[in-house]
Amino acid sequence: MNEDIEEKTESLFETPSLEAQSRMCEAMLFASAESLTIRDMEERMPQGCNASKALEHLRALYENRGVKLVKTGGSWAFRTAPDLGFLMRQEMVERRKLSRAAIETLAIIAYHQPATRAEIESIRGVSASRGTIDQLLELEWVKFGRRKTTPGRPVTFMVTEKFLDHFGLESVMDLPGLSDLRAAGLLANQLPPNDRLRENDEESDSDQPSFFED
Amino acid sequence: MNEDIEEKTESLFETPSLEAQSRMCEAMLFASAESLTIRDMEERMPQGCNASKALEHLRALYENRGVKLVKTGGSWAFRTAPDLGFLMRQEMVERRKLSRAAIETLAIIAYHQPATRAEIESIRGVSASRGTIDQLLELEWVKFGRRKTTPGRPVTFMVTEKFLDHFGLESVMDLPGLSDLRAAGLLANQLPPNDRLRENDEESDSDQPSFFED
Amino acid sequence: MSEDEFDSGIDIANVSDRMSPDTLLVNIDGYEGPLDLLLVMARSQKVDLRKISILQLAMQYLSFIEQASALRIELAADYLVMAAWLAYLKSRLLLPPDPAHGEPDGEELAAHLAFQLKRLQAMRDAAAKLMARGQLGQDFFCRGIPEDVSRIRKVTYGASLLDLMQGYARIRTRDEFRPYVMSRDSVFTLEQALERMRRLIGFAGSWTDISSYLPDTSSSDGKRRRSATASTFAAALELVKEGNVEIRQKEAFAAIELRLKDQSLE
Repeated sequence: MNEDIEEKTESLFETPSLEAQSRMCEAMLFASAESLTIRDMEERMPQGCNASKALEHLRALYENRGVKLVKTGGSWAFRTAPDLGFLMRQEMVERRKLSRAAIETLAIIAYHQPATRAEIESIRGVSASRGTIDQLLELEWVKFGRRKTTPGRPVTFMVTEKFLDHFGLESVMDLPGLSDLRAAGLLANQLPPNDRLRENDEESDSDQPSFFED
Repeated sequence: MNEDIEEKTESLFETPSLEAQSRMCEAMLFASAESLTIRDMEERMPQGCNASKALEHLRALYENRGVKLVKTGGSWAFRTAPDLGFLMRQEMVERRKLSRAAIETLAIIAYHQPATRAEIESIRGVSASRGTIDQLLELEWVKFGRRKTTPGRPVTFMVTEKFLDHFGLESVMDLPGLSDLRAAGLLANQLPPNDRLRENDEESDSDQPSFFED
Repeated sequence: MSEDEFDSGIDIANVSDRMSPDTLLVNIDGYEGPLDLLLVMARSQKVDLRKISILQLAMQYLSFIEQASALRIELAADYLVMAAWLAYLKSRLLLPPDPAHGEPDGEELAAHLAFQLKRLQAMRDAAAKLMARGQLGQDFFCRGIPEDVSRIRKVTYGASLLDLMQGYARIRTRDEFRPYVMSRDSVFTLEQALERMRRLIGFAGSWTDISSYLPDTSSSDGKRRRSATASTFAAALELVKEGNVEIRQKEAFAAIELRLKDQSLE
């Protein structure tokens, strides 16, 4: 039985060309609203196909088209070109409005991930209401990460591929302003070393340490 | 993002190029939940656009791609290329072992064919469930043989070519004998030293001249 | 998510409204905790945010708390905790540091608060930037007519020749135990032999070959004959033991003979 199936598969598709493979990826991605992983695609393609190569080929083909091949996290999808959003008013999805708390929490998780509830609370200076993180989990923008190895082994939160897909990010590294925030020491959980603050003091020629540089 | 939109807004005043128009059609057709008419598209496009021309351009672009631009009735839509339909079906082949009852029944039919249900039951010492033989018939590993001439004219079962194929046998005569099984360690040690089973087989076969009729 | 909606909480234009004591007190629920309140106050302090003084901020916060308590407005515990901490911070900042006490330097505490405020502001800015990005379903779109992948579950049954042979061997091995039960037919038991001999021995006045006591059928069936011979011999020994019969054999492999014991000799 086993042999039968393999035989059949082989005889139907004799090592498809890169062109043929990229057609297959194109068809699968076009047909799906969700993004697909390399594995998703290769499982459906004939044996011996290399979806990664086919996708690179395809990505070049869709450069400057009305539809773009985008990569988010480990998966791929076609999305309409961002400059053509104005044509799609009818397709716009009514979004549930997120509370300010939820948006801030989301940003904190994205920029600090993996982040514990305690870290989120310490940054926001307020205890997180139960509903805030739940709402983000429900949207599937946030998921549980690994537990911290610190005492109490608290759970952590991370953003999901769906989050990246939603905001058109290839990875969390592409979060706006990430490197500036990191350079400014604002993604650390600890107060940056004193000397940095002293420098700020000098600049602000005041007795008190300054903040809000901009 | 902002810049993109501004650029777009500016270009609204002059008719976009054919290239730009076909990008628009491409994006709309991709994102729309329904197929779109020329009119639907032109209503959403900047003034002076000619969707028909843009679509012809687009259709050529998608010639031989994994996705086809098709016109049905008066409206347009993208469809998976017909030859790639197989990608939209994911066959999940689940391999299961035959049940013990089915294997035993199959073995009895193979070694004793043509075998009646009563014979199978007497050898297994258990009454055969309807499903067991049905399953073997469905797998096309077993077929009906001729009826016995004994009272009641019971139907007999025989193995098929497909059975031989599956097990890599040229004929049932190639089935290993009991002494082979013992030599291979497949028979329990407590068997008597002489091949009594063989004797028994021959005895019981004596009234069935057409054993291994093929 | 519109930018307006997000910004409403920290819109500077709003701050003066929110800072008027009445609004502030009425809208206390509108603040996301003491840090948020401090941030709003900090932003209202000066146009040039660099000139913000933590000391001034602490005093401003404390006077707000005082006003609130004068109006008998119940404040959440964390606002009061912050007030207590800021009062402490204020004293640390106003009094010269006491090196004898191992207490933290007021400036360090202030720096930490400044860092917290700065970090919160940074996260708010980042959140605003994130929300200002193009979003799926708003600015770019996924496929409108997705085709479902139909999953076809196909079950194939498999068995190897080994399975088949093991199956057959299993049945035949099981069979092997049956003949022991069935072969009882060809067994002539000791009891049967005894009963037969007791009936026949009365006629044996002189020495008689033991084989003459075997049942008639035994000649046709080898197995039964063997069984009968053994049982008859054992039965004979039993009768000898009982003292009714004598047994003899002239030499090895010679005929075994029996005769009724002469009772008169005893």
